[in-house]
Amino acid sequence: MILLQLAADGLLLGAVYALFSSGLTLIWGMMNVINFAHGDFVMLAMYVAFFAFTLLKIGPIFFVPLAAMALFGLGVLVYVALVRHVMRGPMLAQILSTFGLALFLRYAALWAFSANFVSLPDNLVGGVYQLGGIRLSASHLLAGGTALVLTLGMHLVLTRTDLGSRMLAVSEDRVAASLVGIRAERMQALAWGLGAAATGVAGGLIVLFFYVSPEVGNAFTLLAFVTVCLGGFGSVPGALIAGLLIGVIESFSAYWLGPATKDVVVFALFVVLLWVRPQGLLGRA
Amino acid sequence: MRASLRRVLIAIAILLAIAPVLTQDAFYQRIAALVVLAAISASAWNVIGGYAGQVSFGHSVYFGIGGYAALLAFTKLGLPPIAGAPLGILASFVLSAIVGLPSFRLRGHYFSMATIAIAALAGLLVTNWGYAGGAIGLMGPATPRSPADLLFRSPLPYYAIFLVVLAILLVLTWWMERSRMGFYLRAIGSGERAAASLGVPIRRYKLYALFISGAFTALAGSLYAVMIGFIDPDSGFGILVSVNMVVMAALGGAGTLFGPLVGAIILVPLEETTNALLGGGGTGAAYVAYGVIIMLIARFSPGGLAQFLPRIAARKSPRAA
Amino acid sequence: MSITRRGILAVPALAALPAMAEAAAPVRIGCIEPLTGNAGSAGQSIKQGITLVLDIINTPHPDLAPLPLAATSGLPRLGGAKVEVIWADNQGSPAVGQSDALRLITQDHVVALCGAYQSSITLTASAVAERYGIPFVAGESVAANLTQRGYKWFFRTTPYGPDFGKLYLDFLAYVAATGLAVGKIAIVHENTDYGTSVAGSITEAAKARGRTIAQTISYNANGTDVSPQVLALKNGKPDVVIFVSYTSDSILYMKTFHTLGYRPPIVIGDDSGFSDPAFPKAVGNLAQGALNRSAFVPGKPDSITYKINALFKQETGRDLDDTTARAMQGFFVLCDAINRAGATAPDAIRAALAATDLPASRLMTGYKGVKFDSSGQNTLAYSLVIQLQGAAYVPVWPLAEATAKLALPFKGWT
Amino acid sequence: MLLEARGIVKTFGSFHAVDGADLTLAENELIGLIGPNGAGKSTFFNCLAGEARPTLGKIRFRGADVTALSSAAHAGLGLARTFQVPIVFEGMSVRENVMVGAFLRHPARRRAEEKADEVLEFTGLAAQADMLATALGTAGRKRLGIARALATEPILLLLDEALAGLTSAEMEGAIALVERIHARGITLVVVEHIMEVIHRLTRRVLVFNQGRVIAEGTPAEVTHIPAVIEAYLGRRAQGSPESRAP
Amino acid sequence: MSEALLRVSKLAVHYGDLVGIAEVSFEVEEGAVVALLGANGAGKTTTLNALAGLVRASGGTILWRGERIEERSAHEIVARGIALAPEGWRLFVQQTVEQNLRLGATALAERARLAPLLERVFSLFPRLAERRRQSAGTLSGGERQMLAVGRALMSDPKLLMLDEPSLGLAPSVVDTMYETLGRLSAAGLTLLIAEQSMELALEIADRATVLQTGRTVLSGTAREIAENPDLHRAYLGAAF
Repeated sequence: MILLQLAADGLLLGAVYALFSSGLTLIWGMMNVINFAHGDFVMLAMYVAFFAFTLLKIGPIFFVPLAAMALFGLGVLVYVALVRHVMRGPMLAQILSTFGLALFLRYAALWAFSANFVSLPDNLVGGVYQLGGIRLSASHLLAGGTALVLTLGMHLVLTRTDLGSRMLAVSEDRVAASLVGIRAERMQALAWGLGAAATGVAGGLIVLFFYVSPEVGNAFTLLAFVTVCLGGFGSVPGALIAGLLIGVIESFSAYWLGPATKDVVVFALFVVLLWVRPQGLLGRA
Repeated sequence: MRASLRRVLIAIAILLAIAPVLTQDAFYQRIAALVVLAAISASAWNVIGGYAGQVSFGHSVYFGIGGYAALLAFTKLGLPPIAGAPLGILASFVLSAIVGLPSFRLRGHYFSMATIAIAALAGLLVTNWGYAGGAIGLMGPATPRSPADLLFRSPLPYYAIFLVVLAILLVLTWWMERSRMGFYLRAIGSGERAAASLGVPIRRYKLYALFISGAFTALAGSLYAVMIGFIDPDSGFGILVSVNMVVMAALGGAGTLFGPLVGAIILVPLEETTNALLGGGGTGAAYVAYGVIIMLIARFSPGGLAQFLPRIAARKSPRAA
Repeated sequence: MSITRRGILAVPALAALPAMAEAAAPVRIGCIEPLTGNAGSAGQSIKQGITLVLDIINTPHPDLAPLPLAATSGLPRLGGAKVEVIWADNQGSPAVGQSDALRLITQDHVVALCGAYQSSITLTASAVAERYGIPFVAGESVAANLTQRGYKWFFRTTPYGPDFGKLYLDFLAYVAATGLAVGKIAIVHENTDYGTSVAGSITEAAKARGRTIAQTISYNANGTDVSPQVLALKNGKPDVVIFVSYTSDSILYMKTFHTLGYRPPIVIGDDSGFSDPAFPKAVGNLAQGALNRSAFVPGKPDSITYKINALFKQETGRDLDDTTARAMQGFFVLCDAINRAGATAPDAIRAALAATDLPASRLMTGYKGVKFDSSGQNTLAYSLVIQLQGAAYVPVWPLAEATAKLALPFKGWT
Repeated sequence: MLLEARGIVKTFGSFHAVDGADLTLAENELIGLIGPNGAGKSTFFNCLAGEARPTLGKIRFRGADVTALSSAAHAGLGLARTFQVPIVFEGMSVRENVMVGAFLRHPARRRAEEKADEVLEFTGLAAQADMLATALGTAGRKRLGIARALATEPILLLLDEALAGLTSAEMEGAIALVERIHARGITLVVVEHIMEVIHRLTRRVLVFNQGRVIAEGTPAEVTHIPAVIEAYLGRRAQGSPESRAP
Repeated sequence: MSEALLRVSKLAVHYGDLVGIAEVSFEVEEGAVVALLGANGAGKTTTLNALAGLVRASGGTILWRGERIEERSAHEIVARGIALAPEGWRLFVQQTVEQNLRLGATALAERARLAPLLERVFSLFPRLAERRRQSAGTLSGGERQMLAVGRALMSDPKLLMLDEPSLGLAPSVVDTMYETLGRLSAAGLTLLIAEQSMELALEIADRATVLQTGRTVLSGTAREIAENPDLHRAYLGAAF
């Protein structure tokens, strides 16, 4: 029973990892640009959701989409103002630019919102559900479930709609894409927007059960990198599988080996996988 | 053109050497010492990250190893901390061989990711390693037992020691830059395929570069631990430790002899003074400015500040037919 | 431990400080706190607290009369000189903390230092103070090694690790006497220096009494899920769970207890996260009966502590937490010593600090007094056991200080 | 025999880029490798240079099996190459670029520099020696590619479209350079699109089509072989064109 | 004669300082089939890429139905009715056949016409209809060529440009492809075909232009070109 409980917890959390990582993988896969500010995008989304609740008194049904929209705007802005100019430059410049962005966002948030930890009231999405012997909190269920649905949704949008097909076309072959009339720049801006929006949703969901502070993004950036590498750059289903896998691995290794070592297990697996199969689980060679 | 450029930079270096002596102010002397310390690790990073073009984000591993070696030598063996430095360097060689070889097969972002992950892993392992103080870290000698403990009230002796190490590293780099090794590394960084076609044994030279780079980074870590008197997983293995090396080198110009030093000369005082002026307000304004500056550099001068110099040189040269 | 020789680097204290030139020139004290970074929240709160203390010292507050320097304006024995604080952000880095200390001493010519929240930074910053012969008062750092260095210029007012271990074991002995089982103790601690060192101190205190800790769980505080830890506890069935946790993780534990339907009989939180005002606000309804240690409780409406808390709340909208209160207490002690020294020469201040003997009645925290041993540790530092009952914590032990009755076992939620 | 490649096959997935090609080279030969786009010339060339490992087949250089050796090892044995799109080492001067090659035989800087200067003189780049290599034009870059390869003191030099994209004046200079290299006793394999160049430079050409050598002979001979004309001009090329009436 | 649909005058393209084409001039009249001939590296692909807006012309003009388009970008040109089936096909191999075709219709203003256009492609190339759900990466060479042409047709172009449609294909596949091109031409579509395989191109073409090292060296009707003795020189060099 404990094993089932561990698996269930791991999967729910893993779904959230998958959602914010799929935002990163979209950007990364399409443009080969690493976004070091990704965790800080999550942080901003959490603040948007938090203030939407405290100032506008709106619940998750409204603040999650609001966070998504806000982050969509941010993503497009970052692309247009910064990334567009550095993406063809040396790799070091790309790294510097998003690293500078991360610092800027984190400390602008500190300036604006102070260093205090804030959180939404616990009873916002309250209650505990019992399935067989497994007990799951409503907020985790909502977050995990929504994340799962949205990650799958994103995969469907990419593979089943004209828009998604155009975005994939740009990432596959920019020249051929422009030949059939696709505006590559727009698609890339859109990819940043959508990637950031997915992150926005993830932030809006995480805030249901986790604290917000300007530093909170730190933990997410590295996790998203691992998830994306593991899943294969640019692969949304890869990010989903990797996210769930990491959630479950963390859950079990925390139980068996001690919670302090769960990250050791994740990183060690990651390094070895990178050495052995750099293209990730579902990536192409 | 380039020779006169070098002369100017050497003049700057000499100025740097005597600058702290000109001020009686210990705080400015300390900033000078920190500049040189940062320049050591950034210049060390530059050997593999700049010249050979392998953007490592995991050099904190070497820094941490050096720092821990120094303070383990003190806490476990009762030696002066600096006596641990050779052990740190030795450990850095072993690590380079174990970690470098498999990682060198990876290109571009994949290599960077692998180095980040390895550094994160090392940090976690040390955090959980009770013998080395775990999360609490290790403390240096509280009061000097002998001059060998290198505990000074004035920052000047540290400055002098760091400057000697930096000078050794820069002379080594300068010599390397002019020797076969330097040519090979730059060729590798510029295009591995073309380099291989000219008979450059790529992995071997990457490994040599990592040996030098790692050893000096470890030495910088030891010196840091000696001066600060404390090391913990975060100050030794934290990702910011790596990032600082990269940012300084990139700012001044990665793959140039004095680029990392220039980066350190700009960034360390910038950090220290913004913290002195704005830090007390606690608004994070210093970092906001820092972030904006980095973004601007990346956007408008992707090759670092040194980029401007050869640009001018190139513009003045006649074009070949 | 005796005051050691200061060795080859000892220098005469800086003689002529500007503060001496004019009688009423302000007295400058340097405060190094984490104003940004991971611990920014705590550092900012301490800054607000000490700013309040400054106001109490610099302007007359007759209603707070028992507190040193409250009734008067400024430092009477220095001609009513005002106290001024130069703030420095340690950014969570030991190296930055050291730069801060040096800058405050050599540039700002402060007469004393206080801070620096994180024990690691207190360690490196106080080393600079030691080399320069400037007094350093730590009001909030609890790592045991700070006062084991043989430093001459370092003083600590707060109780530290071993004190906590002793407190918990004394308390558990009392609980055992009431008939509840306390045989199996589990410690759950976050794995940075705070959690590791406090957990170590508790384990050692237990060992000193011939007891063992049944289960120790170390975890990373910035994880988003703690269910594996809770499941491991559920499996281990301890009688007592002691948490050494930060805010977000403390809240997660209480939520996860609820989710997984687990109620250990006795839950003790070691200050930090459990003391954050956000904790009762977020999970007060899930953590009923949780115990905590604190050196500060607002107390009855006309008490000094109550009034100070009211002033703090007026400024910040929050109740005063234990960490901030301990930092404020340290600052009070430092200012009192400077006043008693009647001079700002470091030697004089050091001598006054060493001679400090404040009774409990003149403190804003629940210490039994302030009196330093030769290592600089306050031998009278003390904490209370408090319990979350309803919306707030109330002192429940030792019985002499209790305002409410201890209610066990841990109820959690209804 | 200097170089002998037997039954070289290189597949990418199910695609046979090279499908059983043979080549033998005698000392101091200068041969051309021609064929339409996608004929497999480049892949075959990469196999010879050690950059791609053949799926099947064997390559012997001066009697030693070099099939599985790296491209760096090929260079060490005296088998150098140039690239169709020249890769110059950024941030280095023209001389420094050439020195990278020269260091292979001359580890000491001074000797490498002398060697580089000699090669620069030989290739007509001496005047640009101190320029940043990135400032060179296309012709200069191609010439630099040749100079760098020459600095490794090769026995056999593989030139990959060293003349494509040059103006006619530049081309004359390049042809003269190739002839001078040959005159030094270096064996050359030249991949080239421009038939005029092939006609002028080579005595023997191999014609590639669909991964195989379909013809071999003097340039004049092969251009009369129907299979070659077909490969180049299309099927039934010698038949009467039946264009649609306008 | 009416005004030409497309008029290319003195077109030049440079890649950095590498000469792509130096001076290319020709005309394409409405409904005609024009062959662009020349050896490897003569500049055929560069010419087509410049017409499609993939590379920027560094000199000369391109007049399309009286409008200068040499400054236009690719998506604007395809919207004006010029489509290119590029060299090497450049399919989106990770997507299905149908997705590739739908992508071809990106520039189509009236989405309602997508379905009939798709039907037209499927009736021209029944093989594609059979494999519409298959990923383009699994197609054979001939099928890829069909898909490349089909994708270009999905934008409902006035002018279809093909870059080496016979390259690397089996003879029977080439025959089918050219048959289909003939049908498209008969239906009124204007075609510009770059071919190395002169014979094939001249079979279908009305007019032809021969390029050599980036310049137009011959222009005329297909018959004139086929019978011109200079043609072999352009391909196989001076020895003839």
